[in-house]
Amino acid sequence: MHKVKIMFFATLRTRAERRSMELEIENHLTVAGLKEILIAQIPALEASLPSTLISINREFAFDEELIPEGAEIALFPPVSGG
Amino acid sequence: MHKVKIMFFATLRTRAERRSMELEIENHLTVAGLKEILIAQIPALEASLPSTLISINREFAFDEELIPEGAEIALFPPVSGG
Amino acid sequence: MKFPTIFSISEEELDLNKLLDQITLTSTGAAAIFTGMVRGRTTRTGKAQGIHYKPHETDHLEYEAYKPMAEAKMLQVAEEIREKWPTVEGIAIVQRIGKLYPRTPTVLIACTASHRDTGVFDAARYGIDRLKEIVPVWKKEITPEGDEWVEGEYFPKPGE
Amino acid sequence: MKFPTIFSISEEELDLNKLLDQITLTSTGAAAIFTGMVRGRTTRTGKAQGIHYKPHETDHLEYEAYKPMAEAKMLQVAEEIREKWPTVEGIAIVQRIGKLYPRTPTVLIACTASHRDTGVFDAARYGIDRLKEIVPVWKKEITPEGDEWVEGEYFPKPGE
Repeated sequence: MHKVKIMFFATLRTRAERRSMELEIENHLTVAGLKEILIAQIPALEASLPSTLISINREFAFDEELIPEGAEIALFPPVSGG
Repeated sequence: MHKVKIMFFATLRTRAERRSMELEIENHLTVAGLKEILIAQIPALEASLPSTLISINREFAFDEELIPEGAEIALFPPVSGG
Repeated sequence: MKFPTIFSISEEELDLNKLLDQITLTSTGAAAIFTGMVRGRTTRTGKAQGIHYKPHETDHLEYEAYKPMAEAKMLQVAEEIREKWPTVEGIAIVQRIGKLYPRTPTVLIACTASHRDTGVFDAARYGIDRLKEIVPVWKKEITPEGDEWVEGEYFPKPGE
Repeated sequence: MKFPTIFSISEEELDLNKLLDQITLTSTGAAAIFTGMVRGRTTRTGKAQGIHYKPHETDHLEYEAYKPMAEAKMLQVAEEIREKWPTVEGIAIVQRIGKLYPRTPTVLIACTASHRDTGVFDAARYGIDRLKEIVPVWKKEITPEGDEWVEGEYFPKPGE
């Protein structure tokens, strides 16, 4: 088990009703696995999950990827800056 | 006969050794005719005449055009601003 | 030679004169600069570049960023520009965040080069297009009818 | 609606912030700005856009203009832009003249529009290209080897 930090931005922050959280996860957890855990803890996230982007250590991350120890994770919608 | 003002810019000013002059010209003189008169008065202009632009009343002018009364005329090389 | 690259998420007013000066070298002869501003009135209808438009008024926008990742992605955009247009000399990419009102510049992408026929216009255009794809910044639109987060529609691929 | 058009030959420093503000409307969301600067060091060889280049150093440039005609031709360039890109909102065309040293912005062309996919980049590019064809401004280059007038090679046709 190891601890990761998860941040939420824009609509995801609104849905999660928090800016960030810490989570104890098992080793060798994938991004897809993390999503399942998050939905179990925060059901409101499920509806927007198909259009949610996830980053690990400030790089875009994808379902099969393993989450490294102490990862900085963020969930957010497609970007709309400019 | 009527009087026109002729201005010289950039290399043409250098060649003509003046910024401007007044000239008494006959009615119905064309731009081509004006060039002949100018070369007669200022022979140094001849060498650069093939690459000289002429404007009448702040519009580009061409050989066959007639010079209107009281015209503001300018001679200059192809532009190089920017 | 080391060419200047400026990239930042900022709460300060954008100063075009200063930013241009910072990416101007002795060999520089041309700069293409893009800026985006808050529109107070949008008349376009339909969809363009992932945004659905209907005519509406905007009171202001509230921008937020995932700052460290946003700055890292701005640097990546600059590196992509340098790879595609090796003649580009200086690059500035700045996104302003916070509460921003109509007519206010919100974002700037500027590219300099020795001459204007070297791709600087295309490079600046590419820069703003990419920023709107991969730089994690979002805006909430505050209108007379209420607040709404604007969402893009670009999904980055692995390696982006 | 009346869209702003700014055109001038000026001896003052170019203020990009101010010029951009002057062509930004409530409906404006995008601006493409081109600026040219004095190059202190030119490394290009050969010929491009009518100018013969060989590597050289420039101490400074001295610009002169046939001011009333230059401003009239700038307005014409702006009108040509509006005809080709009717979505363009504000246009600024400013040429600085006088004695100008390396790294100094000498010319600015800026076009604004509601959105960036409306041709603003092309419009600004067209603007600087046309300025270098028909706006009567000339520069003398002062180098360690001596002074030389720079001459373009564009010959306007009747009606231009």
